[in-house]
Amino acid sequence: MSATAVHSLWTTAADPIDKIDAPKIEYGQLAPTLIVIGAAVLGVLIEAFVPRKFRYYAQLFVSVVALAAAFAAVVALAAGDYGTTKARIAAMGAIAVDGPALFLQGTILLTGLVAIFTFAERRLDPVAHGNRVDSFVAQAGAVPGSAGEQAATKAGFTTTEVFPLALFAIGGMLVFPAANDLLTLFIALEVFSLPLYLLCALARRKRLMSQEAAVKYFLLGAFASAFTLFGIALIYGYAGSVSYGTVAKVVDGTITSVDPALAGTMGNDALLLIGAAMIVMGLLFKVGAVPFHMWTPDVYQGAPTPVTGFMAAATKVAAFGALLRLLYVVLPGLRWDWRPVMIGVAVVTMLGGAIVAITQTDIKRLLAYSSIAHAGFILAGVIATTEEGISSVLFYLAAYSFVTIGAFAVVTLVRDAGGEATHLSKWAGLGRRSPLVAAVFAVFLLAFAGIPLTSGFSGKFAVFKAAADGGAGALVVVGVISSAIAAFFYIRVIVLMFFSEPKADGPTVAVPSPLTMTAIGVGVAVTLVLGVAPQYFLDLAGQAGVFVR
Amino acid sequence: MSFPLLTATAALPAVGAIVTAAVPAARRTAAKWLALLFSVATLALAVVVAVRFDPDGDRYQLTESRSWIADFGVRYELGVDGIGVALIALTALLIPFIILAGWHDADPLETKSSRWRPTQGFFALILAVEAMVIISFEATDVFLFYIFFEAMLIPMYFLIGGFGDRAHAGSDEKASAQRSYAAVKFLLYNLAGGLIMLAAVIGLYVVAGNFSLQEIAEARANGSLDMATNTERWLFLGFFFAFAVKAPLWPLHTWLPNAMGEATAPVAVLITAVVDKVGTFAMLRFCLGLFPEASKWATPAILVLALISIIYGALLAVGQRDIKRLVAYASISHFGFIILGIFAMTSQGQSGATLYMVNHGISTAALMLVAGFLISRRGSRLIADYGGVQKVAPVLAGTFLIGGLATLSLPGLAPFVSEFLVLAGTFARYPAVGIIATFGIVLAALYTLVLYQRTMTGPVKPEVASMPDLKVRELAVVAPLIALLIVLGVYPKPVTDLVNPAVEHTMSDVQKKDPKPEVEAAK
Amino acid sequence: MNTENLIALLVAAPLLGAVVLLCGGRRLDRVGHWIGTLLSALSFVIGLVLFTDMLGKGAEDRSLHQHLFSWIPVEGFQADVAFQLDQLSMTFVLLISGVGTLIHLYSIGYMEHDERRRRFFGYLNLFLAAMLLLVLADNYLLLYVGWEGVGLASYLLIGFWQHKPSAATAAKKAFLVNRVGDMGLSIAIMLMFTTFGTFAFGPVLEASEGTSEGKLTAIGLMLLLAACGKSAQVPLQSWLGDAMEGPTPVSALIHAATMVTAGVYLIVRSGAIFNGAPDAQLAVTVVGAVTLLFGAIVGCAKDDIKKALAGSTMSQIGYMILAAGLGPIGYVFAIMHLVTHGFFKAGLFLGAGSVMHGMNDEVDMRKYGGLRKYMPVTFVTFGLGYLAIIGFPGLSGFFSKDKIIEAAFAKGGTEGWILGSVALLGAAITAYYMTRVMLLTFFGEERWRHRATASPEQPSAEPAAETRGQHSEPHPHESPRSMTIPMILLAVGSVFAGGFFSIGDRFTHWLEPVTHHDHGDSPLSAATVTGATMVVLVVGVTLAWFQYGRRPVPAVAPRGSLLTRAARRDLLQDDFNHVVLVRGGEHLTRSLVYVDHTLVDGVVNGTAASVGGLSGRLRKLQNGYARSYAVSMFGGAAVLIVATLLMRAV
Amino acid sequence: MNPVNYLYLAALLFAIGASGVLIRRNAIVVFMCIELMLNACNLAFVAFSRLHGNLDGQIIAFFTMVVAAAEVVVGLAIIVSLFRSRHSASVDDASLMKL
Repeated sequence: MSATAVHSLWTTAADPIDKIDAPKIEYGQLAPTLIVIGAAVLGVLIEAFVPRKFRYYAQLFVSVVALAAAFAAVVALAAGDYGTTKARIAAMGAIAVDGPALFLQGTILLTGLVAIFTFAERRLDPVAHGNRVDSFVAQAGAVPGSAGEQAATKAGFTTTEVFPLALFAIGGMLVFPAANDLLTLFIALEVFSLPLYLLCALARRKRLMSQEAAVKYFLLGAFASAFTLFGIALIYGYAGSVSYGTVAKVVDGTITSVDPALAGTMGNDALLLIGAAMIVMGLLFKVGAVPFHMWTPDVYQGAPTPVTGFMAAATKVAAFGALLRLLYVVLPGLRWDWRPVMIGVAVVTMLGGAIVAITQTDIKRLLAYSSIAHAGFILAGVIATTEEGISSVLFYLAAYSFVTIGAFAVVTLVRDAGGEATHLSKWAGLGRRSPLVAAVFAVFLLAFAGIPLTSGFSGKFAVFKAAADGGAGALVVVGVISSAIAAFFYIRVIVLMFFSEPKADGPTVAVPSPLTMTAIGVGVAVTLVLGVAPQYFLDLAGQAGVFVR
Repeated sequence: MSFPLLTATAALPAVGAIVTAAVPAARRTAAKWLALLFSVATLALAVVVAVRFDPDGDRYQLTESRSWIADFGVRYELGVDGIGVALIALTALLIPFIILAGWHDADPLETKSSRWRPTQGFFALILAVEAMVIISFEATDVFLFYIFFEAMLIPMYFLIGGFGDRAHAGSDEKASAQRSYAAVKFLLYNLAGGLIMLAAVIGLYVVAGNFSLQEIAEARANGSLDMATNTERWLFLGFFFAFAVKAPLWPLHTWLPNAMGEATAPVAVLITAVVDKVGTFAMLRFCLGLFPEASKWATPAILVLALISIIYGALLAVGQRDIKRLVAYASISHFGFIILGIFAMTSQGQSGATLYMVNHGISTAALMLVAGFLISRRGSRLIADYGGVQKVAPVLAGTFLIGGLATLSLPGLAPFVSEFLVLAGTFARYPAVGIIATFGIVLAALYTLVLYQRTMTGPVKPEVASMPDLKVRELAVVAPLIALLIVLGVYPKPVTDLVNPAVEHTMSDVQKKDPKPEVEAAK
Repeated sequence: MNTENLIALLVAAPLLGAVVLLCGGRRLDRVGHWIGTLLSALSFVIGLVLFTDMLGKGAEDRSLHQHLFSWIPVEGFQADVAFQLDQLSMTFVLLISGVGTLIHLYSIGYMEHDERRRRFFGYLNLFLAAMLLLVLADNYLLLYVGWEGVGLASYLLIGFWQHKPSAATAAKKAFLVNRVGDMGLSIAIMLMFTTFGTFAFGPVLEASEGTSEGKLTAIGLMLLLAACGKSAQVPLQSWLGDAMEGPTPVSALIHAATMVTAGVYLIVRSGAIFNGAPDAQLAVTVVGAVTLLFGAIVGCAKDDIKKALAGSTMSQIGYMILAAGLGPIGYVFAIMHLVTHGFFKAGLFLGAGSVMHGMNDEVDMRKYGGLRKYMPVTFVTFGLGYLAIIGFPGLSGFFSKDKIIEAAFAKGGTEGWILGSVALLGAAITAYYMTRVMLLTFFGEERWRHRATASPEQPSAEPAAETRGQHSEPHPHESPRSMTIPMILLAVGSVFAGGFFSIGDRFTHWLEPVTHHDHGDSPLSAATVTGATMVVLVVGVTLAWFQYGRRPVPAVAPRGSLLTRAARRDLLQDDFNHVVLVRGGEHLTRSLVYVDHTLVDGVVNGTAASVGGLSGRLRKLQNGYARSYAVSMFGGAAVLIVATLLMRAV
Repeated sequence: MNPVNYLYLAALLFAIGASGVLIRRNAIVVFMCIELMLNACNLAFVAFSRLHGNLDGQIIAFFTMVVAAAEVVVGLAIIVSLFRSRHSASVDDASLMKL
């Protein structure tokens, strides 16, 4: 390129500008996100100024209200046809407000709300020094087992920071699937990842494992996001812009490059393909697809169970939303390049998750692998590359997230001296001890296994149907096979709970407060409703199945 | 819209299940009576259905249709033809006896905590199964059928795994281990079949765009929907595989002996006499109805498998040491006959097959339940542990013998009619197959009589010396079944009249005509 | 009133008896046997009424028909419950109900000490009902019902003393062997169904005129198989000997007089089919000929009196089958011999029963001897029966058997000669073994004295024996009247029946409308045949007398020639079955059980196991080291990128 | 000098960082390597921005720095707490959870 052009660039940039026209922000349409982020900031202030004994209630209040309000905002937007006819790109092209975005934001907010309930649960752990405690460490800074920790516990400290952290994460997740340029995508990614890293480290019991989980999650997450960022860089290099719309145009050749002069040198598909692959890789890491899944079991196991549930549910929703938008809005032109690759990923994910799960001995790890297998199923829907594919994925995500959060909520109830009894052998004969809890968990497992009359079946059917319609019949067959394999280990747990004799030193089932009860109740309700009468929600997802461009 | 009779018939036991399950732990007996009450009420409804059904009327009657999941092209469509009515009647008829026979099977052992309520669960599950079976006999929407075809597995699974008979009192650990193995095997086999069917169901949707049996059949008839030959074959195989697992057809049969061996006798009856019938029923309704060409294409292979099932099942029955496993293998042999009749594609064969489903249900129930009473007395399933029972318990022995004679389809008892129809129907089109199948009747005599001889005759074993004869409750279970066997053996006309028109329809589905007798052919 | 409505009652009466007796419970124990006897008598009376009524009519419109209801109506397959009573059926009805009633009577005394007598009579009635159904049915499928029904009854009665393993086994064996025959019958019916579209006697027999010989032969052979099973013909004869485990009246009624002759009925009834299928007929005659020798030879070797008689039954039925195989020449004589045989063989068995009754149920003839003065009635009746069966001039057997031998020659050609001479030889052997029985039982020294009757290696046959003093010297005595009267009546029958039938060919004319009859042109004159018969008869008797009359009889049978030993073992037929079928079957089933467990089940379990193993190995990858996770991510990314590029490249 | 070389340099740095992550045990070092990768990205952005002659790339670079800073805060917090409870910052020692 010529030096003069560069010179002019500098000079124009250097010229004094008499007036700056303020950026135009549609606050109304961004309300959900803004409310949540605002509440998070408020939460931080509460930590700073509210006396310790009130913080818990204040935080709980703020988060619940915020999430409820945000959800109301989403509903209002959807009612205002922002999901369909008035779908638009807001915030100077940074954020899209359209069907998928609203649907997923709604899902995330509800999941988050339920998750907050499980966060706030204080009846499960035995009362320590006369004050109820939740499942988070008294003082994150204190060394496990040290005098400091005991002091903190005695003093009744609790890490109420988890609430603002969760809110920040939710805020990021709300933006993630709505992001309409690569930079926003990256920032959103970090905004919801970093709080999650921290939340993982805050378990009250088994702190070493918790910290280890955090370290692994953090390092690998950062590693992945580095890849994503480099991918973004390459795409930027290819298209000269990070805005979805522009990149898409460049990809399918409607415009060669923002700067015609550079088309010759820069319109290089290698950049595009490698960049796309690296971004997709970052997203696949978040959804936990093979071979980027290996963090999942360790982190799910180590993190505090409420956090695990939250992660497993909400992160998947957000990440798949982003993935959908990326593939459907930015890279439809590359369909014939990425489709076969994604099919490969989907296959190994479905089979890998199902097969490895068979030999798991820890309930949380088991659920982790099952979540991997499910990621594979959802990918099958993503690959359909049809509008039906989008809506089926949306539906599946909604169905799946509630089953997951409910299942992990049940896990928090089964406890023994060492806290939650997550080893499968401990669950033997649970059905004899407390039939209700076991039955509820069985319902969730059957939903995971995709037995008819549960949401799992509706979702699986929708996704497979979309895939078959989209011409990926082979994927359906593989999906069916891996479902058969997966069925085996869900059944194994049920056998364990109902048909094997209870152990003498078996765990007890703690009676939770209404908070967790609500969480579980919502989970069961959604599971059954979406299983028996899914039509309304299918319609919802169907209407929401169009991206704005 | 008129009163939804079919929905009611299916819903009543479902309600019963919920009610029964809700009975508090202490009120065990109340739960039993409730369950019995509901099952009898269902029987009454089933009778109403049978009465309201006009054999010479439309193919599907008492139809109901509501939209359900539009996105999947799924409608809530019910309707029965003669075959469906017969099988619904069978189901509704057997369940009360099953409940009555299992009256004490689920009384909790003292070790269980008070919150564990096996009795309520047991009867609730039985009713749940009944509901699902009935609705899958009624469904004319493939998806609706599939849902309950699959969902049915769960309660069955708990029935098998949760309530094994108290046969081996000694090694409880080992017993429960075997039990859960059997239950898991049952579930995985059927689930695998079901999932493969799911793939086919989805494929069907992709091809046909909806799930309505009638619409698809019409569309195929008037050519507005033409499947590629291979597509049709693949879909057919997907469906048939699931049904063949359920039926069960050799070589997919191995779950049945375990399941029937480990489950309590009433549950075993529930499996083989009721639930498995859904498989054969579905072959008749869905395989032939949706994929006539593919059915004809696959017929030779299926006939061979059916033959193998007949002979193989019978031979293995001869080789069994365990009474219940013996009955299980006998059932495998009988299912071979049923499938043979279905795919012989003659009206005698298919009427026979349908009749066979009913008769086999009743006869196996009779034999198995008596066997259950026997086992509960001695606490062992091994044939070798018995001997000379007829000396101490003549009535038990007598009923057992009659059950056995029904199993070997003695003329005058119901199964003979159906078996001969199947054989004749098969012979008419495939003489060789018919003849080979006829060997089955000799083997049937072998395993039945050997069983009877080893258990009932000979010198009285000390362990059985003090064995009481049938109690009133038990007699109340067996006597009606035996009476029914005789009545249907002497005067099957009511059932055949019910079935014949429906069979004509299936015959027209596959566009097959009965082969003409030579003498007429000559003229 | 029109009489055909009575037909159903013929079956209904004993059926009612069976139901009442079997379901009645203990309270009927005292009167049960009378109920049974009366009902069987009732059906005999009805039979007589119908008979007289039939005699009143012209020869052609004697055939009655009663349609009860449509049994199995299916498209193209119509089976009715309908009866047909013509001269042939009539003959059987009278024989069955008549002899049946007598034997009921006899059993009252014979089973007196058995606490399960009520059930015994229930079974007997059940048998009568089934047998009458068999002969009255107007189509083959309904006949099949009766056919299996008598099989069931005989199963129950052979195994009546179920506590004896031998009895239970014998019963099972009888049923199974019969089932093999039944296979034949059902296949025959299917063939008729495919050929004629129906299996009612009328249409089938009419249509069979114009049907291809091949089809008819096939049907004929299948029917023959059925007949072999039921009538204990080679190769399915093995069950009859063991069937003697049953109480003696059962042997008399079922395994001598009636059931075992069902095969003959079937063949004669299906005459039209066989007429159209010479090959099938030949097969029938061969079977008959072989069996009559087989049975005779076996009969010579047995020391068990009932088994000896069983052998003789086999052989006599062989005669009938032979005759039936001869076609229109023989049908009538087959039936005639059947009837006369019904009389004298029943009589002989009852006699044997009476002997056993007096001898603590000892069955070994070598432990009898000189009984004539202890049980005169038995001796006389038995003697008459003996004379009748060996064909002593003037008695029944003489006429019937003689006719059959004639007919055999009349078949003409070499076949005729062979069959005829076989029949003659049979007559000789008959004379021999029957004389043997006679001598061993009623003449010679009283071998039962000074000897515990029940020798340990031969456990006493019947439980009643335990009540009467065992291991003590028996006190031979005449049986009660209830037993002797039937014997006398039967003796009368066996003396006069033959003559009565033959004079003026009554029987021939009687049956002709049904079976048709033609006199073949015999190469030998009737006189010659009769003469020859007489000669062989004398030879047989004298031989026997030399062997058993003159010399004292050893208490334990001498080793004897190879043939004798073989004959004692039913000519090794059972051993063959045992080795080939039983052993072979056991091995087959065992190996199949193994296969089912290892192979069929193994495949599935194997798959499951391998998936599990794979899982175990993949699991190892999850080694807990963050860096190795990073490696997999890095590798994954690399693969992703390369794959994407490749997609573009290709 | 051909600006494309900056891209090669960026790629090189990224590769170095990545391999560092794979090779080094010490959590801190691993983390630094990740930072290096981020900076490689920055270089790429700036280079591209220069090539395209628009400022987006450079602005993104600033964002990246902020994000990196945030990551440092969170990361160090976690790593330090791990170090304090284990007295070791080796990522290989942190392998309680496996299989």
